Amino acid sequence: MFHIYCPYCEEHREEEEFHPKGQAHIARPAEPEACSDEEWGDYLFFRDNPRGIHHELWVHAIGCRKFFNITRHTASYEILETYKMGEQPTITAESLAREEKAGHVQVAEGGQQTVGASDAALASVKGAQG
Amino acid sequence: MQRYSGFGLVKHALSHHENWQRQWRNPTPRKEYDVIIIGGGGHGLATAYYLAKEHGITNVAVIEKGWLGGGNTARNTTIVRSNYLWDESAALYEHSMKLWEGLSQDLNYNVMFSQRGVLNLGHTLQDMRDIQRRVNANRLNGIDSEALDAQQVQEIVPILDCSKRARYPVMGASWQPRAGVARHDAVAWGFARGADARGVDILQQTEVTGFKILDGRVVGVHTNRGDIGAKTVGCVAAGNSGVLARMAGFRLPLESHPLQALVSEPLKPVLDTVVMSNHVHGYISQSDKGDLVIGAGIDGYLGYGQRGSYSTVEHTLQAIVEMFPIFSRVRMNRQWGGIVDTCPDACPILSATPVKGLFFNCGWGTGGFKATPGSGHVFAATLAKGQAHPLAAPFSIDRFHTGALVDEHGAAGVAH
Amino acid sequence: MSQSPSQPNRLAQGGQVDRSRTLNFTFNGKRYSGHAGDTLASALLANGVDIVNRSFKYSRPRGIVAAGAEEPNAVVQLGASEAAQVPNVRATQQALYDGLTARSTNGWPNVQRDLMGMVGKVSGAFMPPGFYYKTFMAPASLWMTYEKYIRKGAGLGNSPTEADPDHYDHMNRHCDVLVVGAGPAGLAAALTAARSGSRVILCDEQEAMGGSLLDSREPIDGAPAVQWVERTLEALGAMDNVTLLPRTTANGYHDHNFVTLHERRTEHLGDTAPTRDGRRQVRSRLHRVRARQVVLATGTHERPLVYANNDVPGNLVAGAVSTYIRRYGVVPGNRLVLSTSNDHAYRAALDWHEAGREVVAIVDARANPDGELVERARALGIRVITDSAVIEAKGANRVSAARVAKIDAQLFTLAGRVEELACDTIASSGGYSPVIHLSSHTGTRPLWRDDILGFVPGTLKGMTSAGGAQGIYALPAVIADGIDAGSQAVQANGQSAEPFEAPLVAPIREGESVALYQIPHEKPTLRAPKQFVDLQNDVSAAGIEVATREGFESIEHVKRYTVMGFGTDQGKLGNINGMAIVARCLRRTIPEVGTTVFRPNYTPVTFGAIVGRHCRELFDPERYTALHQWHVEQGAEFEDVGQWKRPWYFPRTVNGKKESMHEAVARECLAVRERVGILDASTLGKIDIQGPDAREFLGRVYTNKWAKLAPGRVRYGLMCKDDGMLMDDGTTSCLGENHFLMTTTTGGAAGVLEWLELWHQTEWPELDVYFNSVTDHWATMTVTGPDARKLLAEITDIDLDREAFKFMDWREGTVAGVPARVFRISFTGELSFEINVQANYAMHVWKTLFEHGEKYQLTPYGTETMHVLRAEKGLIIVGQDTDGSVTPEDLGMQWAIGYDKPFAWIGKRALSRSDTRRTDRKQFVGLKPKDPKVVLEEGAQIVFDPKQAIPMVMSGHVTSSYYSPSLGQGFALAVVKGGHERMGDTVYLPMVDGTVHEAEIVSPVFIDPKGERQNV
Amino acid sequence: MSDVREFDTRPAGHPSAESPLAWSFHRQAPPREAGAGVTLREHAFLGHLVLRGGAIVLDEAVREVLGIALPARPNTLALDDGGERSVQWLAPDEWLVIVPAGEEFTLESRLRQALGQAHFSIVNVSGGQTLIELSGPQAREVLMKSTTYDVHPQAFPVGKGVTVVFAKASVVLRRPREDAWELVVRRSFADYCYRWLLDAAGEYGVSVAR
Repeated sequence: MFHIYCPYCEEHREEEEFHPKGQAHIARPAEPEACSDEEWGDYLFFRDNPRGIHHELWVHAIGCRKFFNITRHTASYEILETYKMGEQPTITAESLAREEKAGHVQVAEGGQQTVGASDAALASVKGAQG
Repeated sequence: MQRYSGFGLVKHALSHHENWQRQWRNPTPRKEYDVIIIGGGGHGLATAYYLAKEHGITNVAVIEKGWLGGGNTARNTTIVRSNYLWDESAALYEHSMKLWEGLSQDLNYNVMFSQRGVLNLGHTLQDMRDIQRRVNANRLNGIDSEALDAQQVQEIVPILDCSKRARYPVMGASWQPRAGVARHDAVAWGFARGADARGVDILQQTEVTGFKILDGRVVGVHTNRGDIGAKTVGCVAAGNSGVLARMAGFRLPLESHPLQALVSEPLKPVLDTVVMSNHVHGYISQSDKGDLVIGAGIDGYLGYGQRGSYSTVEHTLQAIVEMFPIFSRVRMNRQWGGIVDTCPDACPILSATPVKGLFFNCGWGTGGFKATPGSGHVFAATLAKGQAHPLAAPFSIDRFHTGALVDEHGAAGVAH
Repeated sequence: MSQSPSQPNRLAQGGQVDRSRTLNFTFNGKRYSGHAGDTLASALLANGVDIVNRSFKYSRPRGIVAAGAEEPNAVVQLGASEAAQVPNVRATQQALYDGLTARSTNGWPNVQRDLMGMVGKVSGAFMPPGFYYKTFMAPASLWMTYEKYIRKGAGLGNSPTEADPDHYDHMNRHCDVLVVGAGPAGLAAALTAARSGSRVILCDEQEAMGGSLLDSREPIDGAPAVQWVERTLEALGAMDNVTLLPRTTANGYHDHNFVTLHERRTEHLGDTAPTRDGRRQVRSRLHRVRARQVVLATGTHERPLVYANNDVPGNLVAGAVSTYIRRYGVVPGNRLVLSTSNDHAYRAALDWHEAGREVVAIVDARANPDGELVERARALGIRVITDSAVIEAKGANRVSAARVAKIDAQLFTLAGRVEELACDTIASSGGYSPVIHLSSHTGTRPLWRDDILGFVPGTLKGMTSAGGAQGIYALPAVIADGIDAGSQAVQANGQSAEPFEAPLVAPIREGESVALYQIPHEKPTLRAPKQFVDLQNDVSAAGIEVATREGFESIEHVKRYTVMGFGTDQGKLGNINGMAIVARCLRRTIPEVGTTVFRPNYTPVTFGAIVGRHCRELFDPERYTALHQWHVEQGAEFEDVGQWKRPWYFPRTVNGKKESMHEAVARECLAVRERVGILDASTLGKIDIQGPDAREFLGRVYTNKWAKLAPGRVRYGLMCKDDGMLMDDGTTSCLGENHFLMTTTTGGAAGVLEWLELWHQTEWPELDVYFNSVTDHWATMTVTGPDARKLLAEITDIDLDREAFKFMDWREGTVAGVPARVFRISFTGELSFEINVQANYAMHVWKTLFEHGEKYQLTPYGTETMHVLRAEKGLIIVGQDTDGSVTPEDLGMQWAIGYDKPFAWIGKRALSRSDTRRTDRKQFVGLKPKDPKVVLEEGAQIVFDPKQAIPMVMSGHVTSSYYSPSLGQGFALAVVKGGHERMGDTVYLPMVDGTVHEAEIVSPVFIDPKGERQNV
Repeated sequence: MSDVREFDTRPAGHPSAESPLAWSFHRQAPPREAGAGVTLREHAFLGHLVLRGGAIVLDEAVREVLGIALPARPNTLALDDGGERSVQWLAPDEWLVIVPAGEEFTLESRLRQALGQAHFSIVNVSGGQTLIELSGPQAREVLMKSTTYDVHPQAFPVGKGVTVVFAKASVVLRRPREDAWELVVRRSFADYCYRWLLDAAGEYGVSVAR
């Protein structure tokens, strides 16, 4: 049960008030007609689906009705940040990898990163079996 | 392979069970195999079994990063049915159903396939239209399927509340008598034992860390136990398919979501069939051990944590108590989650990929368990021939570019 | 000490039961008495009841072994009446109340003389783990019969067969610090956090708070520990930032510190909730807690030793013996043998001795036990046998002797001859396992610690564990750790902690424990009498050994193959022992074998409590329109559409006979076609759209054109997803140049609003436009039929003239004196006016229409008639005639597609994909049955060749089908492959009963194809 | 915004009006218990307007027309001195204005005038929602049973207003003064919320004031 900080309401709210809406930052092609069937299919259906850091779109459905973005670890379920539409994340898999190189965070096997994560996160990144 | 029988059991009892053989070996990986299957769950083991049995290909490795049958095979609610709406999926699931019907004998391993029937309830006029449509399609596809009215439903499940009191009264149901449940772990173990006996190497605790790809063609895999070569690789890794596809350099139209389930404490027999409801949103059966096995909905976010949100469990139990008010005092023992790979059209992917020799069998969403033997059978043929089996052909990745989706959301609406 | 005559094992004094209050209860039909403060288990033991159950697989007699949540055997069926039945209640956790009625869950004809037990004795040998998988395969046809008998033998209690009379609810709570467990560590943590000003919740699963202090021998501040418990609880209770929840079990620990607590509010009072002040009480309550910090002070579970016949009644864990004596004043036997690996368990022998009964011997696995408790036992003259363990219990229905021998735990052999000690009770202790269940719910992997021979919780943000849960057992250290955990939690919240001064507790010197799990026997494990690991599931050491021999090496495999830990106790007593046996068999260490994963719930919770109030009438909201009362009073039948209750049809009673739906609908249809009818259309979604870019926005989300729609005009629009499939439809009216009113389908209202917001907020934030739902603000009444104008004219000031107020116009004025917007749109094909008024005045307008409508025989109609009328006009219903795989082109609605609009509207690109360009797509058509009496079945499949064999090639299906009173025949709408090019073709519909209907493909517009009737 | 059609939906005469709870009260006589722990009261037929637009633009107009500063902080509620008129933050670009019955149309017109050509919207939703007041010693307990939002006085002081989950509906929950809570409930969900409240308050005793 997530406890989600709504960047518009400026407070943590219960998961029941929110709906997940899939991967964030999926831009609709500017000129759909210029897309090949493959490009259009990619836009419609193909998503990153990482085990690790993921940027997702959520809506504060029972609340301010605003869409916003969450950076979340899909194995530990830790929310690393939330940010408004139109903004870019300050934490990404890449930024964490850089920090890891500098010795600030741990990196789990398989190239997925997690910051401040619990054993649980690391365990499930390493060992969990679908 | 040591054959199992009632007589054998007596013999073993007399020798204090000291002579049972291993059900599968713990082999050391060879350098090269004809076929590598990534994923030692039910589907992967079934693929290996049928490769050996039907196609004589026994130089096969099943690579499993944990313990065999430890993924969704161990975490599902064991429902087996084939009453799907569209021709393509109905054919695939019915193929599977036919294999289920002789599976215990074929494997010499009792998978406890119990054909106790599955009811899909209808609570609205549109539910009933959808049921009629699916039942009619099933029958013309040669699948046993009936549309029942509320009274007929009540006769099959006397403890179901079919009264008008209900918020969404039961109006009727579709009924597949041949459908039922099976003992999930036994399916994986039975296929593992059968495959092992035919020479397949099951490599547990072996994790694929990358693919060896030469000129667009797969030639093997990297693992934590060294490199293993093979010109044909089949990925059957359920909740990890997306991660594997990334390793091979492409994306799949999949999202991995938590799917939760729960069981009650064991009870004396009280429910003799499987009851599912899309509208009220829950499904339930009683295991042979006596637990009520209950399915919860899918959680809407990506999740590899094998757990989901508590509110999903609450909604599911609300649905169960709405349908079965007598269960209000029954107690929930355990809940857990699996990871399901869902496709945009709620149908699987059985397909070649941009990498030659590399095939994927994934995206079964919430419906994978029931397909286990059929999926393995069809995928084995696909790997053996290097091209899609006719039943697999409609489920290629291409459909997401052409738009030829097989939209089964109606039939798969409640996660099961 | 003497004993009470009616309760042979009850001490005359001691414990915390109230001997002045006698409570009567019935177990297995026999009447007994106990006292207030008893659990059912302590009362049964007080009465000398040995056998409480029969085991599930071998039907062996079983007694009580523990005193709390870890009890595997004493699982009973509770309840005096059918509706009040509760299956699978743990007697050790059920407070005794007067009139309690319970029975064993297994045993036939009864637990004392169980016939199945005979079968179990014989057939037990044939039931190795996994035996189901190895037999019952031949003949295949008999499996379902075998299964019936297997099912009969399984299961514990019975489900009630009547609906639950009780009520349950939820309470959402938020706190700074949640402390789970009110033993010494938990009390200390809670007091520290509370004194620091934090909002604190302290919960404890037992009837009374205090945990291990309730049966402690150790004084605190020089007085019995319970006094300190009372003082501390009093202090906590006096603070308004503290919530104390006794009888409340933390059952599930979920992400981001969300914890569910199950409070049993009345279960200690009766099998149904009593009333208070005439008001119904809640039987149990689930607290949904969001805690900033969680302190787990959950203590430990003692591990029993695994020796032969360790399941015979009279075998208990050592700590339970102390609990029964010290807390309940019950000595569960006369002659005790204690088998232990540690000092702490000596308490059981000391308590037994002090209760005036005989301690035959303490059998200690260690060579030189020398702790304070050991010395005290020796000083009392109790025989201590070292280097030894109980290897086997003798006795059938009750322990009669203990077989004791020197053992070599490392080599797993006996190291000396066997001595048989006559006794009736064997207590055992193999050490203590921290209760780590909750932390592992979150996915946190537990850590093995060799120094304490147990797993402790891993680390998790926002969680600390304290005391026994953290492997700290000495009381002074436990209290200090609790204070520390409380301080840490407060500080983690960014506040300063105010720890209190720890009370004085004299430390007890304890010697080192040894690792001890399964005890060796003279015979190898597979040949020795059964040594049980999981009592509830009849899993023995031999079973585990067989499993490992068969290749089940991972602990998860072993658990699943043997079903160890799958009981209602989730293996609280047995799991570590089981892992130790696997480790022994595979020559690995316990941490190498793996960790065990616990899942919610910690202890089982009734469905009712999880459901709370979301049941019966409150299962799901019923949404009503402003006219609902009128519909009810007119005897309408209702249809569920989403959460709305919509009138389905209005049956009349003619000559004392209520119309059937068919009759009512025929009458309603004709009334609309011939006179005038009225529909409550208030449930349609309505969205107010304002802003200079409103028009542009509409053009992007609808398939058709909106650039030129003038104020005062209305247009029908189709909304697709970007995959080209239709998702919703409705009319949108231009209210002002920058102001529109969109309508959606009833079911699609919320989704469409969110859809608009999604595109606005994520893709096109530069467009200046706002969307607001006005669905509930407006009530909508559709007046339709040839007399609609005449009727409406009587009560409106709007000019209804055909030219002044054209089809697809809207006008504003008053209706029945109420300001109204009237829309001239038609979903029936007849002259129609949709009247929108503020919902508070809807009933007035509706009733006024009926006052004036009487002379026109104004007829209310429901959704069924609406469906027939629109179908006669070939108008679709999204979700009925479409299913998410239908494009506007499939529907033949090219007229509503703006192919040349400048912006690539949502769904446009998808229409040119190869699959959407196919000419044999299923296309929307009408079907005219060859036999006019036939009404095709909705959902019937269509084939072109009826003679083909099954499986048939299906080419479409019927989406809507009705009898048309206007046409005097059945008609249908359908989707058919390539249907638009097949007009006039005959298709076939093979039915379940073998009949094959024939129908002709026709235009979907069956009535008034030119649209003249709505245009009059 | 010009080019928007203003429309006074309140009749000039006095045709009978029915509040969203009319059916609930009709179906079953509202309970009146002595010593009730919770009291409910419907404040029907008030004027409800939803304001959308930028805070700075709207603030000026609202101050000018209503004499109340637009609450700029999330989830806050501002009332006039008499407590009869209120403005509540719903979202960064959305506010709920509640005024005595009959004032809403004039208010809307005056706001529109004050706002001129700015981009904004005003929507009259007076028929679509009602206001239920909850008071009594156990009112907070009943709310804890109904909403996941923290209603502890520390987290929910007077002057706060939040859109929250309420059982299986959503409501706007506000705390205009120390001794009362207000629920702004959608018309079609009003009966459900009302029945939920009666059920949840049952153990404390409940009265409906009319």
